Amino acid sequence: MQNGFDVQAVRQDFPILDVQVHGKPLVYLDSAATSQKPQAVIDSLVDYYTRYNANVHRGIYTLSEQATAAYEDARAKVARFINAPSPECIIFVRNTTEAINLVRFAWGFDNVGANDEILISEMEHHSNLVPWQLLAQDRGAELRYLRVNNEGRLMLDGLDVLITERTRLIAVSHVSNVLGTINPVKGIVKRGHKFGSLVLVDAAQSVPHMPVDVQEMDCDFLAFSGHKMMGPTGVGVLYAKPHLLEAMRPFMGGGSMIRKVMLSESTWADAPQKFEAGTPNIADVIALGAAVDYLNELGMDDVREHELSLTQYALDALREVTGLRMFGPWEPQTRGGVVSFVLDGVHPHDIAQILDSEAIAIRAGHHCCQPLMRRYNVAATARASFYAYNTEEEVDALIDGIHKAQRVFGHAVERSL
Amino acid sequence: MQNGFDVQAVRQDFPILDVQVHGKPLVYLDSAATSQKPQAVIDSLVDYYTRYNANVHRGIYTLSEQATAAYEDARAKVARFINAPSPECIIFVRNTTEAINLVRFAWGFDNVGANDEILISEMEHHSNLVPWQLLAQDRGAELRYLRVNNEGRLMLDGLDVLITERTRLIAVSHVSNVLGTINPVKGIVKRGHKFGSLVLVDAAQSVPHMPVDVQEMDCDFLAFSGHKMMGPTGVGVLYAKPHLLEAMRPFMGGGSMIRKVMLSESTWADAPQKFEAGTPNIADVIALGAAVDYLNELGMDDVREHELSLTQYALDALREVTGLRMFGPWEPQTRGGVVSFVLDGVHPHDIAQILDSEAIAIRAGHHCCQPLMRRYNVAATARASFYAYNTEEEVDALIDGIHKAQRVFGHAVERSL
Amino acid sequence: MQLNDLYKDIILDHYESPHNRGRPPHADIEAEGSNPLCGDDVEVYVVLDGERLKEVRFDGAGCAISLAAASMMSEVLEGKTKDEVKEIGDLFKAMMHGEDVALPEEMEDLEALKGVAHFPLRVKCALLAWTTLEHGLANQDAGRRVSIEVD
Amino acid sequence: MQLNDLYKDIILDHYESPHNRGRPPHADIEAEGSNPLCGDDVEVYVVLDGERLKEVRFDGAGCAISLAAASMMSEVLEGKTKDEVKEIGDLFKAMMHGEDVALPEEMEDLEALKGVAHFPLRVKCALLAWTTLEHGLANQDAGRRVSIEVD
Ligand SMILES: Cc1ncc(COP(=O)(O)O)c(C=O)c1O
Ligand SMILES: Cc1ncc(COP(=O)(O)O)c(C=O)c1O
Repeated sequence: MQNGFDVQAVRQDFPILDVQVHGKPLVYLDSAATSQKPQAVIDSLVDYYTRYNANVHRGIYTLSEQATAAYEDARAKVARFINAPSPECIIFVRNTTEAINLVRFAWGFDNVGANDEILISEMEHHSNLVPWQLLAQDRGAELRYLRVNNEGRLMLDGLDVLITERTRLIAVSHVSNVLGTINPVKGIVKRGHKFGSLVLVDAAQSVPHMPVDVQEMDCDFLAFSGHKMMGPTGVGVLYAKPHLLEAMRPFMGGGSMIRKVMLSESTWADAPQKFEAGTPNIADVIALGAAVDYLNELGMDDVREHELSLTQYALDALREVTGLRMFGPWEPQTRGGVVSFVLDGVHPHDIAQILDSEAIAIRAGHHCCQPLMRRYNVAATARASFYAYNTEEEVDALIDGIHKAQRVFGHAVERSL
Repeated sequence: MQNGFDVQAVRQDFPILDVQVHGKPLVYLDSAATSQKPQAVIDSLVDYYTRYNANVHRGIYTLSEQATAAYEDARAKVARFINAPSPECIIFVRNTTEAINLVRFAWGFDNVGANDEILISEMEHHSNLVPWQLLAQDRGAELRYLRVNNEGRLMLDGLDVLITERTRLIAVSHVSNVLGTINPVKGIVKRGHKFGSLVLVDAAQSVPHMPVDVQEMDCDFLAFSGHKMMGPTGVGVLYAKPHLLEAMRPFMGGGSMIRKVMLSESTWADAPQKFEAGTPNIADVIALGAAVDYLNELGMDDVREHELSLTQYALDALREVTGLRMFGPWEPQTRGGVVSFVLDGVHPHDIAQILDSEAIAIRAGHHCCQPLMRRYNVAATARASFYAYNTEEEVDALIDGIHKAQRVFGHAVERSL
Repeated sequence: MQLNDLYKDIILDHYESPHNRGRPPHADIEAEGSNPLCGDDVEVYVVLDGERLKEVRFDGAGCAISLAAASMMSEVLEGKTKDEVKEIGDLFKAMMHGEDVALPEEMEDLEALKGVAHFPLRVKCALLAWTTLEHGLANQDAGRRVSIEVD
Repeated sequence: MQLNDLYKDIILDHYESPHNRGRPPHADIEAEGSNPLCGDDVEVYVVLDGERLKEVRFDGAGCAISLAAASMMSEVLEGKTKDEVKEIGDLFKAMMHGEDVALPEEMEDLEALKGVAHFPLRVKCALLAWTTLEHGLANQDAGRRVSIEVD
């Protein structure tokens, strides 16, 4: 519709959007938790299991060669999608969480020591917070926090005092899954590098929604999840610069990641195999490749444009709702399509429950960001998030649903106003 | 056919068995690497992605409730399948390899110290060897090996000297993926416990093929892969006794595994969530539940019976092949349906290549068991492995293929005889 | 499942105008319960008269279900003996797990929460105050405020 | 892809009756290469005459492709200068990666391995001896046997 992007045509590609909930058409506004999947991705899975399912790598027969070729082809697709210098710097893991933990174990243990510092932000998802807390505890290092201002932006002035010669790693999200804020990661990378620190970018909420170029960003590590970018559950990606992968110790030990195993010691295969122990999630990796193809067909610039206009539309409407408090920046250009809010007199869980009765799926809770909740002094928020298949009509439904929640809790709302 | 088990009916359930390779019908004899999938498992994936795909746990809307219920239902099915005392002792991971590495990190670091001992066998898959080698190196512990005799059986007499008061863990495979040997794990568990050692059983090759009862076996940990038991790639299982899970530190940090996250420290959810950080592989876990349903319908006793008779048939035929050396026991009752061999004058890779030209898929190589290869003084073996959908006709095709390989390498074979 | 099954008027009433809310000047039992995953927090205060719960009060923050359940609980338990409290609590838990239980007549308010059993994710909201009270009673001898985390 | 493309008679002949197999009494270059994942092992020995490879011999264990490739290599390189060896090696590698190359006439035996390019998993078998020799030449000054692992 808007920007020459035909959202109705896109919707045709997503069979789940025909589902009825309580007899009403599904309005899915929880893509930040997990996205829906186009038919092409589902077909890819079926095709794999019905035509060429076999274990990959070193099977000298046709099915295994086909599976291996498709698996490695998906790696090349993912590499191109984020403009990685080569497929070898793409490691397939389960999800963003595992990607970050891989860095914690395979890089962190050798590179973060006593009194070293790790810098993260207050808006990090638990998956980009707890691993560093644990690493800091294990290594006697210090975990430092970059604070967030009232508008939902990183207080970058703080960087000057927070980054020191002892900073080994800065781990920061590209787009916040609560505030929607797009963080200026390129600048943070530059400042980190000046102090000799590496920088990990949690791109779980950016890679699915906007063009991302790791070489331009110059980050050292980048993590994201396939299931949030129209791919299947069970596959995530770690990108790392090649020389880092080469120097890192392995993470899990087992089949495929070895070169030579002797009784008392072993040598390792080169990356990416070094970090992919055991039988990988072959079908889902290949289907992630199909998701990347699909996103490329939509065009990531257009996806971003569509979400931008939808977010603008939603913010305009939410601004009019009495008693609604929105978290994060009001300018759509500086944020992704994730909108968190609370309502006076109606608890977020009750909002989500009432919206569900209208077949509208949003999330309520701490969104794996308890420290950020504490920062804003709320126990939970309601959160709607958009993707390429969402429409302005669905935003209208959301607003109607919010009004309904306020009606159900009429007295409570009045009392609290 | 045999034993009232209708293998032709079973084959109808596996769409891939209709595939043609080089214009010939596929003969898939590599199920030990990964199994094929019945239509019910494929349908489960499609059903999930087209009807109720949503992130699990704490999403207060219908799709998320459905996904959560199906996800936890799969956990309960898997628990019943191996007779675990409760669903809470089932942890979903990617594969056997991750299950074993989880024990290495979450149990091993706190429970294996300097001069402690870990006992494994010479027939272990790299996935049940490299993690312990790495743990031993990290902790200054000693890795000991139980040897294998010429017939392919563990030399259990050695246990008396190998297990000591310092043994913290015995890690042993239930069924060897090269020799087929079924190891007497129940007895090993008993002897390990007498010395206060825990016992981990690598059940990657047993759970798919025979009834397994963890309470009867009394093992402390048990690991297996969904993709080898008709389930999708990307999901594996760790079973552990509840009190162990409770005492263990978490493995990966991130979403879902926490209770409360503060800036400087966190508390953990109870098992199984404590060990399932981040968005799980929802679709594949649910499909693994469908695979368990399917296997239950076949009946694990019947599956075992069918493979037993097929293995007997194969061994009888292989015994007649001149210049063929088989590894592992000759009595089918004491082994699974995995048959490894070498041929005089024809390298295993060349055997596999020639069999592929007949659409027969077998594996050739070290099968992730380099130390075992060295034990038998071979660089590689050829391996055929059977499952519920294989037939005697396919075994005949294998034997014909072996003869063809010998014909192609006619002179070489003669020379070496 | 109808929304009305969950948000019955009586529940909304308790949420909007809770009974027995606030900390009493003195309490024999002080317990706080939290569900960090929801962000819900509830405090339960009991003034004892021997075996009897002379007064039950609560405070905290949470969703409609958890606060209404706390309010109702405080009402129905006032004046009950500890044994009776245990009995009623077991009945209530059974009801929340979908069992068909017969509540004593004077407790029919609690019936209003029956619909919660159809919303598995909200059951823990309804149980938060009860679990907290139970924990307080079990640790009566602690001589201080006790706390419990549930999820 | 036909099986005959891979197992041409000439390859089987080299496998069954390898040329230049065995360790010479003296060698200027000794290199061993292994592919631990295949289990293939090859040793390459070179007797030099200035810049020229006077004699090339090999030994080892492996599949038909890797041993035939070693045997053929030893033949075609005999008497060549190091520069020529590099040139031929590059041509051979290009051929293994599916490029259409024109081999010098006296090397047409090598053409027999062209079909290997269609079997990606076997390419490394065909390259093992060549990689090992290359490594040996590069480390000529080491004054001892050198070894390399490839996969
Ligand atoms: C005995 C045994 N253990 C462990 C594994 C590793 O399984 P996965 O690759 O699924 O982690 C396998 C399969 O390859 C196996 O056969
Ligand atoms: C910013 C951010 N980081 C990390 C994650 C964790 O992703 P996953 O659960 O796929 O590991 C998420 C999604 O929940 C996220 O939004």
